[in-house]
Amino acid sequence: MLGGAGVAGALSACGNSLTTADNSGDGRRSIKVGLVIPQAGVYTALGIDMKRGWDLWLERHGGKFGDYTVTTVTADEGETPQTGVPAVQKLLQSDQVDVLVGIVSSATALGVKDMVSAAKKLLIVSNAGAGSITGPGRSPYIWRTSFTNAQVAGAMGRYLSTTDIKTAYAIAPDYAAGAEAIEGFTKEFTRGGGTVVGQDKPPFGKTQDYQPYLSRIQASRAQATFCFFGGAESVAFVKQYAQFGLSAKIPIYASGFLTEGGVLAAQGDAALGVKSALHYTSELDNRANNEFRNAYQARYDAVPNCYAVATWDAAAVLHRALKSPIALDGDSLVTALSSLGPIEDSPRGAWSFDGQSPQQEFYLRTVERHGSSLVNAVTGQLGRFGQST
Amino acid sequence: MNELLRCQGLSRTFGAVRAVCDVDLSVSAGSRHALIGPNGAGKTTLLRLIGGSVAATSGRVWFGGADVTAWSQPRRAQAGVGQTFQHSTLFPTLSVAQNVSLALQRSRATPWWPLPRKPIWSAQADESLRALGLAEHAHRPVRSLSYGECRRLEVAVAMVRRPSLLLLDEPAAGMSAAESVLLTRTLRALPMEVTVLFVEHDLDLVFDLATRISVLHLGTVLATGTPSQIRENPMVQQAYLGSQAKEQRHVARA
Amino acid sequence: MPEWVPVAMTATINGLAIGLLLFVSAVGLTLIFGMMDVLNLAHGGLFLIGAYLVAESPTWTTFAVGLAAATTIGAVAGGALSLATAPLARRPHLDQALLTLGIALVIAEVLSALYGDDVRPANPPPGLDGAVPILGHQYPTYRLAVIGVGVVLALVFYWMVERTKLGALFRASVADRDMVAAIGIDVRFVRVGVLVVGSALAAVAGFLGGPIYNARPGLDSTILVLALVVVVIGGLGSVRGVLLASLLVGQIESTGRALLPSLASFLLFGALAVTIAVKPKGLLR
Amino acid sequence: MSAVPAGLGYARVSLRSGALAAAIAVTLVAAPFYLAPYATTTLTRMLVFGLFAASLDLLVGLIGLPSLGHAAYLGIGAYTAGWLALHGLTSPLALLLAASASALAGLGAGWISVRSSGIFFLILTLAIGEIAEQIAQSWTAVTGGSNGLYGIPAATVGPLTASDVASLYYYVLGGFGVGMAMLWSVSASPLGAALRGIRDNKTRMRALGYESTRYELFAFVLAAAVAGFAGGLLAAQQRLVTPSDLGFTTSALALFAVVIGGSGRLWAACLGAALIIGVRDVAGLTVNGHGPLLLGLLFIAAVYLMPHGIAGLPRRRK
Repeated sequence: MLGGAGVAGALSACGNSLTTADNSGDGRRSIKVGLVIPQAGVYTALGIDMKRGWDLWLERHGGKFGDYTVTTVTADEGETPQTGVPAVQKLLQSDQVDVLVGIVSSATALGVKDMVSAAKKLLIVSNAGAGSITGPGRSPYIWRTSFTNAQVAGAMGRYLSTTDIKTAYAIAPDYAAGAEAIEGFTKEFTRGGGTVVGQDKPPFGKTQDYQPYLSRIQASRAQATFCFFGGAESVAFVKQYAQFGLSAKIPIYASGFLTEGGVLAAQGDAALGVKSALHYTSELDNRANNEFRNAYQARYDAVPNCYAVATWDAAAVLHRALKSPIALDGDSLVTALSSLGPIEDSPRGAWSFDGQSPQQEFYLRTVERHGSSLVNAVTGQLGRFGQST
Repeated sequence: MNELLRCQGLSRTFGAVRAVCDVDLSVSAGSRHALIGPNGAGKTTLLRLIGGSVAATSGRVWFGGADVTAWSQPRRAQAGVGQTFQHSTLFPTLSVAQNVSLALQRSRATPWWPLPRKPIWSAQADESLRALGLAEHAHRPVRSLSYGECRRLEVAVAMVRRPSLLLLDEPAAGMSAAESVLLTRTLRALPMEVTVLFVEHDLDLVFDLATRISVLHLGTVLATGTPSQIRENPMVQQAYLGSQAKEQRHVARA
Repeated sequence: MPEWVPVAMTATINGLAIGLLLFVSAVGLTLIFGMMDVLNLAHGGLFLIGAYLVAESPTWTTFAVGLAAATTIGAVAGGALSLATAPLARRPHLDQALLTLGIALVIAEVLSALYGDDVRPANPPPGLDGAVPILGHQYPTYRLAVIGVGVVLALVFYWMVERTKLGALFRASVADRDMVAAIGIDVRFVRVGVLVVGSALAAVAGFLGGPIYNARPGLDSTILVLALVVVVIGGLGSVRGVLLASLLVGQIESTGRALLPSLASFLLFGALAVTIAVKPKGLLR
Repeated sequence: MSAVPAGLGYARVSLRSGALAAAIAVTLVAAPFYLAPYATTTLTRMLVFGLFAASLDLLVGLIGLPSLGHAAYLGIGAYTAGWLALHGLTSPLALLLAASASALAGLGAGWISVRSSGIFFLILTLAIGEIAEQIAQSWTAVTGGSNGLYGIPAATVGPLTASDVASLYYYVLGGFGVGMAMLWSVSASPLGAALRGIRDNKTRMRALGYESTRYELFAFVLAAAVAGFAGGLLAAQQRLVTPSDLGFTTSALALFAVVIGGSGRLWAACLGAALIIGVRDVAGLTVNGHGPLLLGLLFIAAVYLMPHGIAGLPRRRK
């Protein structure tokens, strides 16, 4: 670490980089990508999925974006911005990467905004779902290939309001993403004539036992429960929902993260029949996804999920942006991204950037047993939703 | 005769044990008042009740005309109650002078001053150290002092702020005969503005120094009077000065 | 019957289950602290080991084997902890806290290497995996069983600490360790014994809690904080205090959340702050 | 006033430690000239966390009260400074207001907590810290909720802006110097002497007329104020404040930085903090998520190999 870029590097703004130029002198071009994913803490499982999506894309495409040979530097995002921000800082200042990809925590994604803007580097967020990352006041250098929290919840709200269900109980953890989800759901559900008869926000990361809330849901006599949970909380919620006999009385309609990825196997039969909305499921039957799923299963002996797809697609859009050689500074890359048009060959189906975040098709998924494993079977199409809808 | 301290119906129980029980005590200003009695008579507890480090279960304490029963120990100390403890509580890593200075510092207007400044010292401090034969040891860290020197320093620290009431808990315990004489001389030389209430097993010292004596037994005051009155009180003789007394003296001198 | 009545009723019963589980988790911590002033921050790690030992769909055989394994591993870990902390006996509490926190981080890392970073589900053994109706609300049988086991363990512990010679020795050590040593009793034996029993209990609590909480990374610190709260509210080294505090915290986490959901985040630590502000040495001290 | 006797003097600064301090100061001031940018950034973070840990050492080392909720004051200071910067106040005045806000919070929390001690103090401060974090999570209008305050403008000193790596480093170094000077002053002051007395023998100090609880409260408030000052620097350094800044992990890391450093020595607390940040932010980022394992091993090794912390190492070598 000592020596490094020396006085000049330290005293100039942190945008200093020697690799931004078109390094075509010897005919070989390269790009250095910083992959920021959680490798420790509660989001580790997501980090693994994201890295798999990234690695798999590169493996299947010769490790190149266009003519650019890709070097990936991974840094541990950890659980909070306390580790996430230094990780981004290290990639920018020490590794001098050209592009950043990843980030699970919205707080981290929002927190590095100024740093990324000052460095004029492109950041492709491949998970974090806070609307404001790509909403008003956004940085032109921060794009997203995943979703927004309100988008996913809104898709479910709009669908539910078209069914016979007129009353719902909304529950999500007490933090920003939970609030965005409840808000997004409520907006669409009430617009379609539904009523949210009650809502709860259990303490985030500090709730192991949902019994008090389950009793309240039952007492509310709502026709359905809308919920937004992820990771360990989704397992606890779904299992306890079944244990307390609610799954037979009040069906769950959720943001798809509830049953996405490794948590579904952990929920087991308790998850059967849970309906959720998401922009992806491994069961999508299109050519791109069939190829993707087979490759993923062959490589990792696991079923792919939306976290892997978003990072896969981050690689895919970078590849498209670099089809023809350009400079690797943020401005050039942003210009290239702006003119991409629809991405037709994504495992999630065709999608495009609405502003700097995806406009994409949403699917109604129902947990079913296929053979020995549980899957999110496609049981409906919910239409296209963009950043702002 | 001007009364400085007065205890009325003072009691303290620890669980089921009644350490001090319904004690009435009056200490007049300028007196050298001794508390004597066998072990477990409640002498130390009574001193602590007066000093404020132990709260009374019932009863009242007046000091200088004010009811101080509800006052905290530091407040009583600020009002002029100085005290020493049976077991030395000096700061071993600090020097003799620093131990004294810490006591003096509290008399400043801003003892809590959070910025460095010149440490406080006073003529009274010099005098106290000199009187107790500690002047030439001022620079020594307390942990290098002998037991007797520590005992003397205890008294010096308690005296340095010229308290109006000085509570001494067995000040001569563990002192050599010469040190004990020095202590007696120092205490006798104290001006009459300083009243001394002390617990002591060394009866020679007690009868040498005390102008008044109270005898405690099982937490109650058996008798109070001048040394000669106490010497002649048959009840006291029976309870305390009899066969036990010789034993006690032996222990104290050992 | 107004709607909040069954809500409050089931929450109260549930609070009892959670509280008793918490008692089993925390009693070891208070024994260890009371006995030898060791603040054992690895306690949560032992709980998590126990939770990982519950099979996803246990039979009664695998359940019994798992329970025996949890007890054994916990006891062995306790013995190891007593060896590790022995050289620190005369050092400040914070050194022991630092050491046991280091051990806790290592345990978490080893568990994550063994079991991965996903949630590992655990279910009750057959016969206890159903639910019984209470006032129109279904209540899981397993949690009722936990109440039973918790009550039995609480009674056994109360009897052991208050009525047996070993318990008397323990209480004497809490009151004045040097005195016990001075009258010729080998405190080391009591010390090792308490760490072994306390750690085994933590693993057993984790095992019993597995089907409720599911094993996952991070559960160790969650449980540790809850157990610390219970121990402190109860007053250190007091079995009765820990029982009382566990039941109280169980109700706060259950009934409190059911009736005051908007304050849920503040209830636990608010209650703790109020308790210590009013009774600086815990409820029963 | 009579002549002060020998043995009453302050600890005099020896030539050797004076020279050492000067060498360290020069090394720190010159750092951006020989360090790579990310190393400078890490050092900046170490300075902030070091000042924070040293402020905690005022409690742990000076009055023997181990707080597990000290990050609350770091966070309150950081939120105050961050909020002020977002509303246009980017000058060092924001640091003072941050310190004041934390001091005020410390007054309330200290009033409740200094009456307890030992593990009760530990857990009570933990509870207050958790409540503070929860408020930061919930009071979205001011704190931005779990996403925190972001987009905080760079700190300014007159016409200068602390926006790039080096200028930010100097801004933080200046604040670090001021904060450490404040802590050192307290430690070397009559208050410091009284606090050490209370730590070692409360009964005696009370007998001398020192209202121990008030002194402890005063120290608590001062420690909170310096932590808040460090929080102001944190806001300037991260340009972001989130609830995790006042969470349990931050508090615990600071407490263990003090222990690893060797409590009672302000500089040692800084070294302990630097070691922890180094392990977490330099080594931890590149070991595929085994950062916590590294920290755990560091803690275990520190307990056995450095029984008196980093501060005890030179002593042992003699």
